[in-house]
Amino acid sequence: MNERLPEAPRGEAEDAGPDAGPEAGPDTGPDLASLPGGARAALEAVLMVIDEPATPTALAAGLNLTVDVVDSLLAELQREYNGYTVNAPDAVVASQTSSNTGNTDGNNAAPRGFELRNIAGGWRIYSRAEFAEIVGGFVLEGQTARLTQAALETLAVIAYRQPVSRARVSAIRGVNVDSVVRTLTQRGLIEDSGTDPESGAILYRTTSYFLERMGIGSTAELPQLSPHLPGLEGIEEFYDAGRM
Amino acid sequence: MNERLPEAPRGEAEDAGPDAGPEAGPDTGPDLASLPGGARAALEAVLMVIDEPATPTALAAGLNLTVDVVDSLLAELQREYNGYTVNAPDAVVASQTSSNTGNTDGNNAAPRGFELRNIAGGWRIYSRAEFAEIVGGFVLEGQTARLTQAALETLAVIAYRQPVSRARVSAIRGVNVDSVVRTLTQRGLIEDSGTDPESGAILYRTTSYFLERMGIGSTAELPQLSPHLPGLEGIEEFYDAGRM
Amino acid sequence: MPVQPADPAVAAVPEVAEVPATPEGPDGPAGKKPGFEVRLVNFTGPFDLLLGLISKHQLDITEVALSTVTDEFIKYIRGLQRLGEEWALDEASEFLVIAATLLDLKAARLLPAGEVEDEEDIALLEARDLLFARLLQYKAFKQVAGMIGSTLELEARRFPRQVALEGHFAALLPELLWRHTPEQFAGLAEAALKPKEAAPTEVGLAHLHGTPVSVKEQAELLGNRLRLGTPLTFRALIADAESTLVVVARFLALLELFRDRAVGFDQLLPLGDLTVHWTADSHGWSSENLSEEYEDQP
Repeated sequence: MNERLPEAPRGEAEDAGPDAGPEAGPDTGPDLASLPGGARAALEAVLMVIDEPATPTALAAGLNLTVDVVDSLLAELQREYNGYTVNAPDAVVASQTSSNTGNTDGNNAAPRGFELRNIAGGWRIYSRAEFAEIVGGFVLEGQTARLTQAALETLAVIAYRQPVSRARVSAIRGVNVDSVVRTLTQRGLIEDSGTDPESGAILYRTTSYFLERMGIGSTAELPQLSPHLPGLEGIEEFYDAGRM
Repeated sequence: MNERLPEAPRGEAEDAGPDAGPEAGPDTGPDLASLPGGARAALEAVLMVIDEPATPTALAAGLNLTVDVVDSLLAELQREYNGYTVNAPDAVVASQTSSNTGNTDGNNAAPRGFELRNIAGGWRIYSRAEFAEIVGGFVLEGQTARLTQAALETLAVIAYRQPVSRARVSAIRGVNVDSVVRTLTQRGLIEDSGTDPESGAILYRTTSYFLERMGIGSTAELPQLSPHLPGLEGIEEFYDAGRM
Repeated sequence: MPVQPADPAVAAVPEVAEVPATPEGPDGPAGKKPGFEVRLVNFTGPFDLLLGLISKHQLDITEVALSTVTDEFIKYIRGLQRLGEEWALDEASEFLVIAATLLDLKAARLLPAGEVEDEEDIALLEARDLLFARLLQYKAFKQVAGMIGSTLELEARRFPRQVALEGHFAALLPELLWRHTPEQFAGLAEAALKPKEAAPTEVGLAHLHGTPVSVKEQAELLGNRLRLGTPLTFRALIADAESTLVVVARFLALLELFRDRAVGFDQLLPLGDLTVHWTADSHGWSSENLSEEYEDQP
């Protein structure tokens, strides 16, 4: 088993090179089996960073595996996170039915702090329900009931220029707004409204909760701004174009 | 290791914590030991919901543990995700030093698809670099354009000379850097850090987002400049004084 | 994880040699005009160009054979001039400063080698040392910029977990305090959308006291006086100046006018009186023509 490790992660990454991606062969994509941890780890890597639950079909397409293989890897991971050994004979079968209740035979490890859940046909990793209280306390720590000035200004720009990408809001405000946009989304004040057909960037718009808080019926009721303010036309979008 | 847990962590956490839970009841908190997976899993559960690097102090406060315990749990998880066994005798010691490079004994499992990294002063979970191509297909975020040579050079000067004015950066690069500085600010890599008391010029410094993107803990970890600068200490004051 | 300077792949920074260093490529297709022009813009500044030229000739920075490099540098600048409008003045000036220094140095080399005695020689030596010191410094930054670039790319291969808060946690967040009326909110938007003024680069003048004097205004005043046709001496033109600042402003204004070919100068004797006469037709010039550079300055 030791053979799988010697790959110093640094070196390997370099070999693959930053631009190995685009032209890395039309047909396949990376050979999963040659990567440390194989297909299972690749699937984990994806599950760990996706925000929206992903369907087995989408995962299979992205990983270049069959849906069947993905299904059984998902089941395997789910069991493993729940504290069952991977190689328990009944692994696959059991996981289909008793996902979370556990304590039948086959489990001999402590469960992880996260779990893999299948919600409405898609899979995503969540923090384990048992720790909800602790996690909730951590999340609340330092949270305020007030929006920061930066958040308010960002919200104002989005409200008046929606739908708009983060890059444009950044260009208007002159600072990076990624984390503020995340806060506003979390607060339910703005939401994803699809992607820009040209740049592929996510566009944001205000929500009905925002209207509620403002006490207005629609964004058309927002007070008019002075007509002299620049629109979005002149704003250079720095994510595209290699002009910097 | 578990023996370290029970000792009244509250007081300690409060000392250290940012503003450790004013509202977090007197000595309540769920009993970690009674939960499946214990403190280790609780820490994992918290790592699942953070959206920026979390410091051991903040984690300790949220989990009601001492910073020492959190530090060693983090090191343990890091090793484990990298494919070492948890119980290898040298687990804790080795992990302190050889975060990622390791290839000592004790490893007997495949690495996971994700890794736990200490960056910009905090800990956070990342997908493993080997799976970049696959994961990149699922994550739009972070697919930002590359920096141009001009932007990289400007960023380098600011990183090594911060806080620094645009005029000084211009002097070193020999060209006007205003628009490049604007772009770097919009991308969140540098920020305004006040004005020079003498000249009134705005000074710039790198952000913690820059550290995150570089995967380092602080600017002190940037490679030394001096090997590239043979015997030129003091030179920049010389010409700066002359030409600005 | 710290960047390892020793890492060979990281250390192998952008090869200067790779940078197309030939302004007029005798080598291959670069000889064609369009290719040539595209390649010109690959340098990010005069130092970059100079480094490119030096490494093209495989010279040590500290002992460069200046004449070859100088000639190519000048050629390059000519090429840039041909590029025309994209070539901004403040960029050009840095190139020109360096070209001038290089030319000086080349000229000094062409003279018979003598002892370094007079001040000019010493000044030249200093100029050379300074130029090379700056070049070395730039080279160092260019190298670490290469490292930063490759680290950023390497790091971009790792994606942080950064997921939206699960619904039941988001529900725990304290109810938002919202006290903004739609009007206040609109005010915020106005402020955020208003185009920002460029931040000052350098030199605050706030501590200097004195009434702001506008070069443009002074130019207009001078124009009105000279336009009548009678030549006036500089002395006469500044006779009513209430402060040195105004004198300076009028002098600058005259230079501007001269540049716009609105006035001409006569000076019969060295250090003698400077006579100014109007040369533009009387309606052909207005202070609006004045370049922007003085506009916002006090």
